[in-house]
Amino acid sequence: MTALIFFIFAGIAVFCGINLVVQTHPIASALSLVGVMGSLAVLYLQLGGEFIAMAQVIVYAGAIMVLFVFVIMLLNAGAEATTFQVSRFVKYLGAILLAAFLGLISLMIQSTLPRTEGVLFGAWQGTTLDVGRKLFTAYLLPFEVTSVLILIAIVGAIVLARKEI
Amino acid sequence: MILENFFVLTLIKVAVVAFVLLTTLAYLQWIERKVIAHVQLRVGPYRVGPHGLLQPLADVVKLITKEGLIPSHVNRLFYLLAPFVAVALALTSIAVIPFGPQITIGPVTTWMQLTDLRIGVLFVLAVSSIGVYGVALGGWASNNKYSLLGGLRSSAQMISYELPLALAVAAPLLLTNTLDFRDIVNYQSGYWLGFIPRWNLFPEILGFIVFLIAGFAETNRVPFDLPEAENELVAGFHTEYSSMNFAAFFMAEYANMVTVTAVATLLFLGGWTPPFPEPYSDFIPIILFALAGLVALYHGLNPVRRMDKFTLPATALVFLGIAAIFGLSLFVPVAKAILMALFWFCGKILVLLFVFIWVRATLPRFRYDQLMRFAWTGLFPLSMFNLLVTSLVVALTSK
Amino acid sequence: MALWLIPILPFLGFLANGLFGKRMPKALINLIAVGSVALSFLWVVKTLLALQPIETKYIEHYYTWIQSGTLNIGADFAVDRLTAIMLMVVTGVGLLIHIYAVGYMEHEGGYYRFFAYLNLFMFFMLVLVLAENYLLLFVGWEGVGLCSYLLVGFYLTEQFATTAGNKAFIVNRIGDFGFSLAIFLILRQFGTLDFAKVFAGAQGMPVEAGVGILTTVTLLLLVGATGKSAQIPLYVWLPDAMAGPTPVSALIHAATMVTAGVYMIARSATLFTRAPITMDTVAVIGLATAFFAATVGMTQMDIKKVYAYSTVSQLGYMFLGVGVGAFSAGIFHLMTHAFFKGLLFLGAGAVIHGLHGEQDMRQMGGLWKYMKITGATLFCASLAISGFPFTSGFFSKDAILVAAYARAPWMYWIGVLTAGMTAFYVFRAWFMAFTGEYRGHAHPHESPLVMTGPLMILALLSLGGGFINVPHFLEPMFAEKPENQSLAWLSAGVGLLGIFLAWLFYYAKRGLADSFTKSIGGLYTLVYNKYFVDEAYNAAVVEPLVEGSRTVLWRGIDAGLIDGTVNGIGRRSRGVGSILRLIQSGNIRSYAAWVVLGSIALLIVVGFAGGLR
Amino acid sequence: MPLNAAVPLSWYLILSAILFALGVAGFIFRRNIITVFMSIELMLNAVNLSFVTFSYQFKQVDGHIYSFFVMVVAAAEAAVGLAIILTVFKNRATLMIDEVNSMKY
Repeated sequence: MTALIFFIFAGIAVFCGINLVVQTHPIASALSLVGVMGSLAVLYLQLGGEFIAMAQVIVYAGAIMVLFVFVIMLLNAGAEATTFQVSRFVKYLGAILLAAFLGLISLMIQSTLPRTEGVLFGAWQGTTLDVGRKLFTAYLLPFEVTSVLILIAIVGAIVLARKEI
Repeated sequence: MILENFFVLTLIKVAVVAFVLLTTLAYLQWIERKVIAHVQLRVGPYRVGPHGLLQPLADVVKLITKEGLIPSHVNRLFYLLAPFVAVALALTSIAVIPFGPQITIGPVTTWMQLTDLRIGVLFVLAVSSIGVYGVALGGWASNNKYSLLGGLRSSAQMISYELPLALAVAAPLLLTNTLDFRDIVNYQSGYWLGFIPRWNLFPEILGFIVFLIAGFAETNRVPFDLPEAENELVAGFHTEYSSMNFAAFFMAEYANMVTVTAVATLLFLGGWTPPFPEPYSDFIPIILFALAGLVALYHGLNPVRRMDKFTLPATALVFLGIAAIFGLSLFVPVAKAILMALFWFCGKILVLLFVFIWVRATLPRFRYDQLMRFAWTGLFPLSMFNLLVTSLVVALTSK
Repeated sequence: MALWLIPILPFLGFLANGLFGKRMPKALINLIAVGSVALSFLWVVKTLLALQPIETKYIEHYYTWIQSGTLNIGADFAVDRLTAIMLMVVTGVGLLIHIYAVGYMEHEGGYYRFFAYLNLFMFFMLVLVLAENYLLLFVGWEGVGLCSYLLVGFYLTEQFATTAGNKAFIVNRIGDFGFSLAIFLILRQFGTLDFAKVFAGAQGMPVEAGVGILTTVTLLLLVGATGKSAQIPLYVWLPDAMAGPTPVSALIHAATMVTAGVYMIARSATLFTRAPITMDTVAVIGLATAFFAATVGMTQMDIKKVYAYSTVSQLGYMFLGVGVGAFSAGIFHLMTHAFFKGLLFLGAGAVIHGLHGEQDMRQMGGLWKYMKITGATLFCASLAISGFPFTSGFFSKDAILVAAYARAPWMYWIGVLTAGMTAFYVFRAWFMAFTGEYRGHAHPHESPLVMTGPLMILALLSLGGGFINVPHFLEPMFAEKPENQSLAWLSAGVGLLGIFLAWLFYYAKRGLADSFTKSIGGLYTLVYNKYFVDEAYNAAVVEPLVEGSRTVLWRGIDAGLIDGTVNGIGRRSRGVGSILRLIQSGNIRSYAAWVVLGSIALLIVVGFAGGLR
Repeated sequence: MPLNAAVPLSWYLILSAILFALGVAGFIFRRNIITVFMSIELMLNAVNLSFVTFSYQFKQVDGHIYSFFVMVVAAAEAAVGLAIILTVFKNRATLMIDEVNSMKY
C-alpha cells in the first residue's frame, strides 16, 4: 500500500514538475506547482508528518500559490513568447549540467544513505503535539525571529505596492 | 465477516453520506427559496408538487437537459476544470466531519464518520483554503471581464477571510487541546451546574461570531457575495457557465455552507451532544415531532384550502411516524444513539443554515473596499484579541 | 570598598556633559562637573578612612581584562600609602581647580566641552593612580595625554593653541614609545604586568652593576617619565602647553599630570633601586632640568611662562629626589608642589582674568591695589616655593636637598643654587606684577569668590602643608632619609637671598635689572630665547624628519613603490577581468547554470575525493 | 517489488533531487519572471521533502520544523517578490527577465 501510494503521488509530482517547466502559460505552471505541492503533502503524511502536510496545503497551496495565481490573473500574463533565446552557455550546457547534477546526487544518496528500514505508513508519527512542543521550546527563538521576518515582509510588500513607486 | 473490512465499511458509509448529502443540498435550495420568500411575504415555489416540494427535482432535470455551452476563446481545460475542482473540494471536507458517536451494530463497531483523521480541523482548513481555486479559475478561464473580476475578488476575499476564520478556529482548539473533531465534541459533553451545556459557545462567543461572519465570506454568501454581485458583474465568476457546470458551482456553494455550519456546530455547539441533560433531551424530538404532527392534523381536519384535506393529514402522519420511531428508539440503545445524535447534530446545522438564509434575506451587500477593510481592520484584530485572551486564560488555568 | 567608584564618577560627569552639555544650562553643567569630582573626593576620603591604617596594599580585582595564553591582565585597582597621597592630591586639588574653573571659564565659549574634558582628565588620572598593573597605568597615562592635548588645544580657533596641543601630543609620543617598550620588556622578563608580581620578581634580582635588563627597563621607563614630566630633553612641550586655559595649566601641567612621571618612578622604586645607573641618570637629568629651567625662568616676561619653567624646574627637583633614592621626599615635594604651583597658576589666572587676558608682566604692576586677595595668596605661594622656613616648600625641597647631599655634595650645591634662582624669579614675577604703578591699559578687578576661595584654601595648604609628614607616612614603603637641619637652613638662606635680590632688582632699584641684563647681553638673549632649544630641535629633528618624509617616504616609497604596486595590480586585475568578464553576461539564467556547475564540482569533490564517511 | 512493501528512504530523497533539478531547469530555461519564481518555490518544496524524509529517518520532528520555517520564509519571499514583480510590471510593462536588464549596462 505504501509503495503504491508512493508511486502514484511521486509520479504525479514528477509529472506536474515537468509540466511546470514545459508549459508556456504561467497559470498552467502555477496549477502544476499546486499539484506538486498536493502530492508532496500526501508523501509527508506517508512520512508521518501530519502537521507539516496540512501546513503544506494551507500555506503553500492555499496562500502562496493563490497569491501567484492572483498576480498572474491581475497582470493577465499571457503565454510566454516562444522565441527561445538564452545565452549560449545555457543553451548548450544547461541540460547536460542538470543531468550530471541529478546523476551525482542520486549516486551520492544511494552510496551514503544507510540501508535502514524503508518507510511504512504509520510506522512513525511526528504528531502535531511533538511539533508544537519542540517549536515552542527548542526552536522558540527562530520562531520569534520568523515572526519579525514576516512583519518586515509585510511592510516591504506594502511599501513596494504603493502607488507612487 | 465482510462488514469488518475497512474498504467495504467505508464504501457503505460513503454511499449513505453521499446520497443524504446531495439530497440535502438539493432541498437546501428549496428551503432557502421558501424561507426568503416568506421573509419577503411571498409564497416561493408552489407549483411543482405540494408546496413546491418537487421543485429541486425539476431544477435538476432542467439543469441536466440544458445545453452546456462553452463560449469561444475560453481556456477550455480550465473552463471545464474549475467547477469540478470547486464541487470536489467542497464535498471533500465532509469526509472528516463526524455526525455522531461510536456505534456498534452487531459485530461492527464504527464511528458515524467517513474517516477518522486525527487532524480533522487542519484538514478542513486546508481544503477550504484551496477551495478558492475553483472560483478563481472559473472566473479567469471564461475569458470575460466580469468573470475575471469576480474571480479576482473571490480569491482576494477568501485569502483575507481565511485568517480570521483560522484564528477563530484556533481559540476553541486551545481550550480542547486537540485537533480531532471527536475529541473536541467529547470535551464539550457534560453540563455546568447540571443544566448549562459545556459548549465552547459560551466561553468562545466572540470566536463563534467571528467564525460565522468569516464563514459567510468563505462561502461567498450575502452580505459578502461580491464575486457574484449581480448588479456589478452580471453573475461574477459563473457568468459564462450553464447547465451542469453552473449546477456544480451551485452545489459547491451549498456544500460549503453545510461544511461551515457543521464545523461551527462541532467546534462551538458541542456537535451531537444534546443541550439538555440525558433523560429530558430524549423526549424533546418526540414532543417536537408529535406537536408538529398534531398541528398539521388539526389544520387538516378543518382545512382552509382545497387540497389540505389530503396533504396535511399525510404530513401529520409522517411527523407522527417519526415521533413514534423516536419513541420506539428509546428502547433500542443502538437506534437511540444513532437517532439522537443525528437529530441534535442536524438540528443545530439546520438552525445555523437558517441563520445563513435569514441573513441573506435581510442584509444588503457590502461594497468591495468595505469588505476588505472590515476583514483587516475589524474581524482580524477581533479574532486576534479573542485568541490572545483565550490563550492567556488557558495558560493561567492549565497547570 | 568600591574603588571603581572613584574614577567612574568623573567619567559619568564627562558622559553627561559631553553628550548633553550642549543643551544644558551652565548651572547644571557646573553642578555635574564639580559635583562629580566632589563626590569622588568624598569617596576617596571615606575609602582612606575606612582603610586606615594602610599597612598593606589593598587590591580589588574586577574582571580579567586580557586573557591570552599565560598572559593574564586583570582590571584591578589598588590602594597603598603612595596611592593614598596621590588620590588626595589629585581629587583635592582637582576639586579646588574645578571650582575655580567655574569662575574662570565664565565667559568662554565651549563651556560644556571644557568641563567634559576636565572630568575625562580626572577619570584617566585616577585610573593612572589606582592602576595595579603597568598596562592599566599605561591606559591612564595615554588618557591624560589625550586630555592634555584636547585641553591645550582648547581654543581651537587659535593657531598657536592647536600647534601647542600637537606639540605636547607628539613629544609625549616619544616618551610613551619608550614606556611601551619598557612594558613589553617587563612582560618578557616577568611574564606579568601586575605590580605585586613584578616587584616580587624584582626583589629576587641583585643590584645591577652594569647595564642589565632592569637598567634597560628602567631607562625606558625614564624616557616615558621625561616625556610626561617634561624633563630634558623632552621638556619643550610644557612651556607651549600654557596656551591652554589657566585652570588646565594649573591642574594638568602643574599639579597632577606632569607629576605622573615622578609617581611612576616612585611606584617602580623596586626596579629603579636595583639599577644604580638609571638612578644616577634620573638624578642628573632632574638636576640639569631644574637648574636649566630656573635660568630660563628668570628671564621670561610672560607670567605663565615663568611659572611653566618653574614647574619644569620643580619637576627636576622631584626627579633629583627620586634619583638620589629619596622617593618619599620626591612624593612629598610632589604634593607640596601641587599646592603651591597650583596656587601660583590659579593666582596668575586670576591676574590674567582680572586684566582681561593680559599675560605680559611688563603690562602689569601695581595690581596690589586692585586685587589684594590674589596678591596675598600669590605671595604665600611664592614664599612656599622659594622654601621660606616652615612653609611647605621648605620641608619638601630641603628633604630632597639633604638626600642629594647624602648622595653627592655637588648635586646639593647646584640644587641650592637653583633654589636661590627659584626664589628670585618667583618674587621677580610677584614684584613686577603687584608693586610699582600699573603699566597696562585694561581695568584690573578682583576675581569673584568662586575663584578666590580656592586660592585661599590653597594658600593655607602651601603654607601649612609642610607639616603633613609625608616621608614618615611613606616610611613603610621607602626607607626614610636622615634629616640634616643645618643643610636645610643653608638652602633656606639662599632662598631668602634670592628673594632679596628680586626685591632689589624689581622693587627697590628698578633700573638695576635692565643695566644688569645689558651688561650680560649675549648670555641674557641666549637665556631669554630659552637657549634656542626649540630652534635647535627644529633644525635637528623636525626639519630632517619633514624633509626626509617628503623625499623618501612620499616621493620614493609612497608615490614610487606603493602607488606603483597598486597601479600594477590594478592593471593586472583589469587584464584578468577582461577575460572573466565573459562570465558576467548579466544573464541571470547563465548565472544559475554556473551555480549548477559549481555545485556539481562540489559534489565531485565531496563525494569522490573522500568527503564521504 | 510488491506494492505494499516498505519504500526505501533513498527513493524519497531521489524524488526530491528530481524535483529540485526540475526547479533548476525551470529557473534556467524559462523567461517569465513569475515562472522563474515558481521554479524557486519548487526547489524549496524539494528541499522540504528531504527534510521530512530525514526527520523520518531519525524519528525526530526537527525536520518538520525546518520545513515549517522554510514555508514561512517562502511566504515572506512570495509576498515581497510578487510585490516587486507588480512594480516591475507597472514600470516596464513586461515580465520577461531578459528585458529587465537596465542594471546590465
